Amino acid sequence: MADSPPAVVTHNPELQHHFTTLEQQTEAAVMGMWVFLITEIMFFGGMFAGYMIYRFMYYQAWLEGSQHMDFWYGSINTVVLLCSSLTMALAVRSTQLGLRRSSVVLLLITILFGLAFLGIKGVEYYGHIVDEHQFPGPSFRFAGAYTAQVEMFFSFYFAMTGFHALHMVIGVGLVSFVAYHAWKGRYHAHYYTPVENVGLYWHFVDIVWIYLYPLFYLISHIHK
Amino acid sequence: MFSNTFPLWPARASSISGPVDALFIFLLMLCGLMCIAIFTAIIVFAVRYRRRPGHEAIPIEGSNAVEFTWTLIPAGVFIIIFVWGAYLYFQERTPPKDSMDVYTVAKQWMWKFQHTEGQREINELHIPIGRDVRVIMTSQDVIHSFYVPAFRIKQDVLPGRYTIAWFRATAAGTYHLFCAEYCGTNHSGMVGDVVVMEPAQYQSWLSGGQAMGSLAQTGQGVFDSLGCSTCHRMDTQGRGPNLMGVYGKPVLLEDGRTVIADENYIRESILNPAVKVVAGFKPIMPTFQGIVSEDQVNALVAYIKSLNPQPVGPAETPTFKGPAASKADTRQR
Amino acid sequence: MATTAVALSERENYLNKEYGITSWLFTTDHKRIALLYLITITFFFFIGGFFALLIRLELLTPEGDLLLADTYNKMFTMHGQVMVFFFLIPAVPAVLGNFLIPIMIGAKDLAFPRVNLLSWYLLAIGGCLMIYTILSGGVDTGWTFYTPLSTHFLDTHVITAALAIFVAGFSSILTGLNFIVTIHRMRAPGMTWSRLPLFVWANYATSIIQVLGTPVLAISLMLVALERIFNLGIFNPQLGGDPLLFQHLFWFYSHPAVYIMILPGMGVVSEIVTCFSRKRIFGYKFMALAVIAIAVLGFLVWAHHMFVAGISLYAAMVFSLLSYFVAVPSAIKVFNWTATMFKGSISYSTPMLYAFGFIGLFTMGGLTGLFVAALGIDVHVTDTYFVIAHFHYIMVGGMVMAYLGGMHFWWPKISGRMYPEFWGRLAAMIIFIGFNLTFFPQFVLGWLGMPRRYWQYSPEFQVLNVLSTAGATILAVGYLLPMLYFLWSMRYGKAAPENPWNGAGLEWKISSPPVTDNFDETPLVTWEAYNYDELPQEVPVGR
Amino acid sequence: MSAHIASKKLYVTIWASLIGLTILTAAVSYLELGAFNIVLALVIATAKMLLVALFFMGVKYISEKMTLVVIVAGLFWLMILLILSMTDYISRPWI
Repeated sequence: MADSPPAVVTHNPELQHHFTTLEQQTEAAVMGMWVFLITEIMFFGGMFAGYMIYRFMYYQAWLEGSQHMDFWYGSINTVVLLCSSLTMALAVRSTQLGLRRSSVVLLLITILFGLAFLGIKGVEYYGHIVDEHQFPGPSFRFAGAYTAQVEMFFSFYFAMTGFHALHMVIGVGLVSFVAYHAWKGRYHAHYYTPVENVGLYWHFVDIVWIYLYPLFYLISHIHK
Repeated sequence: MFSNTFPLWPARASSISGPVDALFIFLLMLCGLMCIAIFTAIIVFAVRYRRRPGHEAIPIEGSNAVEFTWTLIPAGVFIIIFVWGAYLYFQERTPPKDSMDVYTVAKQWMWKFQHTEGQREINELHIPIGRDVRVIMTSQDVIHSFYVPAFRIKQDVLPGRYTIAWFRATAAGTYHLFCAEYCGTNHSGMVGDVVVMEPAQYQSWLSGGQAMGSLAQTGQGVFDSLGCSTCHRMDTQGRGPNLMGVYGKPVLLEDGRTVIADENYIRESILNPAVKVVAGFKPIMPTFQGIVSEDQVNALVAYIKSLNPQPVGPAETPTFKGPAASKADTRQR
Repeated sequence: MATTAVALSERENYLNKEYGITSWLFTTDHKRIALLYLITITFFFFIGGFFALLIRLELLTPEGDLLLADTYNKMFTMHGQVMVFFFLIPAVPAVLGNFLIPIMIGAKDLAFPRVNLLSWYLLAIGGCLMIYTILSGGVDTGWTFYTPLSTHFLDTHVITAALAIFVAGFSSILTGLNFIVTIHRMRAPGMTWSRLPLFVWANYATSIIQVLGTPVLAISLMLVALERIFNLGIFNPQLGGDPLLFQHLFWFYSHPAVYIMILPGMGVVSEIVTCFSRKRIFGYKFMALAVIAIAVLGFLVWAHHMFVAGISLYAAMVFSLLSYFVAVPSAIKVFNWTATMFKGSISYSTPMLYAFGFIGLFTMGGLTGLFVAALGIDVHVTDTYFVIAHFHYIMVGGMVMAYLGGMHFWWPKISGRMYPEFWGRLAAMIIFIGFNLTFFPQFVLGWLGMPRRYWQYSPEFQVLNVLSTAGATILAVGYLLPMLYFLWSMRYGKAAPENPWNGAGLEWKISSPPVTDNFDETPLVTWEAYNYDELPQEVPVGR
Repeated sequence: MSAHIASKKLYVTIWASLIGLTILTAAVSYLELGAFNIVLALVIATAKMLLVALFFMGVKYISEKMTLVVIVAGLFWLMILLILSMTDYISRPWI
């Protein structure tokens, strides 16, 4: 902070030399994470803008495409992600309280949920690509009135859920990283910023899915 | 000023070029004055207050009154420029009703024009003085841009839809036609000429061409050969809507929206028929994307437009505004 | 001066603390990273400049005779990409900003030193990809990557070029993130927001744009790459895709990017003008507000690049009106710089000459912006050389002038050596003359209707093109000079004192070159910015 | 470190509400409401987003105003992108 006196020095091994206090360091790190998350908002925002514009232009085709989404895979995945968010939040809480064992266990459960999500997503992709030939490009097959526009719908589906899945993969990696360090006992009640920041990232990826779910799976009232 | 080797002002050959030049000259004077004022101030300050023995800077913090003055006055001037520019743009973007249509297909790297009378041209466009001309354009591949500097008009040509540029030529002559949007290797070779002719000469040019039918007749041929008429019956309602007189009219769609049946709508209904289905019909029409060429689409559009009881295109009503109108326009210069 | 020269050799500083290549490649010192950036962007500046020279030489004659059409197209494409993404965007923020922001706010380093190093590596990786693109045959999409040309009609290295810019974009994002957090969290006691130098304000505003805009560019380029690799159909007109969607996304970033390129330059000029006028800045609050206003309003105007592209008539009007709003704060800045000189004590040192040049050229660039924002006129001049001239007046006349001015102003601090004043002034004059000769004729060319990106052109445009090419060669000489004498001064230059200009900022209160931690002890700021009325009137060096 | 530590019970309650809202949004998607389907779905999604952001991400407990400004700025800029680009598409058929 600009106006805080520079004198307070807690000799903490985690305090980097260019910060005056650990509090300043923590606040900087958390703020940095939030700034990073708004760049992520804009990153997905570009695709949401495209989605919105084409949905406006080709409303019927979007309904048609949505009927070929698998409602149950999408819904189950939503629940899986929400559960993972809960365990992530609890893991951060345990770290804050200095409960090493429970924080490691909760982080591991979060990883499992994340992998479950990716697994289900993989099965769903397999169905779309191999069984139904719905991947855009020369192999795209679709019987219906809006072939071209439905191909666009699937382009958005694969681009948006694909980037989301990529973020999930990165998220699983990050959670594994902090889980390892939590197991090593690096975090305690006075230093848990990495866990907190990874948690923020994880919740953000969850929020993206919270929007993707209705936009792809629920826009038509006829569900498969 | 207009020398051929070192021109400083582009030729003025359309009804809009005078008004555009007026705003340009206004801006030139305004910005020229601003430049002179600021440069003079800088030079005067730099000399007058140069560092020298015995001269000291006088501290000044700033002044809110001054700041607000030079915030609000420019803002006001900017609004005036905006309104003036927007007024011109509105004219450039809204073609008059009774215009002569030229269908244009741009492709890498060539301009193909077709008059409603049937004449085809490549990289050359003949038009008469004093007529409002609408250039209805689409691209076969990438984005191009139809640019005639002497007319002060430019309009990008997009794949997948029509864009329209319009102008009324006021001076006979041959003018540059440029592609102004980068379109690949031979972008700078995608140039041509716009030949503006006196109405009488234009008439003789028209009749001198090949003796093929009008664009609408070509369209009718395509219409019949593709079997469109089995569903789109002209006498009674078939499985598809009756196209008699549909052009320019509002159409109620299946999803409740209403659209105007303009060139773009007709075009989309041929290539992507399911996107905007007319109320009361089923999306059973197959797409003709990849089956008809851009030229054929143009012909079909011209044909459907010719089905209007009140003629719209010049093919039906060759009424020229005559030399009187063109003189009035030239006076604007 | 003699005493400081001794001090230079005795005192340990950031340059002589460690030696060896690894001490540079693994450094987390913001000052060393700034120098890494300096080397990188100078390299790319000369590559981009080389392309520019080839373009100008080709345009010497109306016929396409020096290069093949495809080669020419690659030249202007890569000139744009290299100059925009690998020189202009990192120029002032990543070199001068990196070096100065922590010092100016009284911090030991940026908030995230390792992220800062990562940013440089990302730029370097992006740069390597760009070099690979160039060497393996280049790319000819135009720097704008317009679809469907870039997605379906070209056979060149579009994907690696897009990837290069994608990676460099993340470098830019991380730099912006680092600056925002640093300026919020690392200010020294007493360094309140109203005491921040305007250079810091300008970089703060720039960082906002970098952080909020760049991701949209990243995703649009990524979608172009995916469309090429996996046949995704997001921009494909065959499927009903709208070719304008890409343009919307692209300009959502790339218009604000223009402000990424000019705002830091404005910050530099504020520092120089005050110092060499020995005056406080006229209207500090308005200057600070203006940069923030530009950063915010800059996001609302992007579609003015698309007035003839087929967007809706009414949307065009909205965007035109908003474009005029963003011109207001730019005008305020010009007026305030001019007013700052009023009743000052002005010396004509090299940095001040560049600042004069900046104000003049930026004024012309800004005023021609009024032309292109006027809808009726834009229809005629957009996609012609008028637009080329307009944005080169802003980016080269504005930003490069400011960058060079800043390099001269802070070179004593960065290197601990003085540059030769005579050569400095000479180079500034040559650049000013060369620049105007290069780009002023292009305004006329554009108004006459010569479209941009033309490999061959109509013969009546030749005289003006020859003038422009002549100017470009002068400009090239002007740009080579500073590089030569900066290099010369590193060995032979006079040792720089702590405060050669009697400057007011915190950076002038520490040794030249600074020690690794910048300050021996955290400074306590008790004065307002630009308190030149409390400093000596003399500018000791560079008279 | 004076960070706020929420209770386990609160987290579980929030999670339960999120699951509830998911079931709700899935259920109402079976109704045929025309244009309101998407509106309702987005309203519910936004409610879920707020729950996650405010409690799981702890936005409710952020004491630092600047971080809040950062978050609001992010959403504001997203709206700029969405709304301003939409103005073009909505108004194209006018004239």
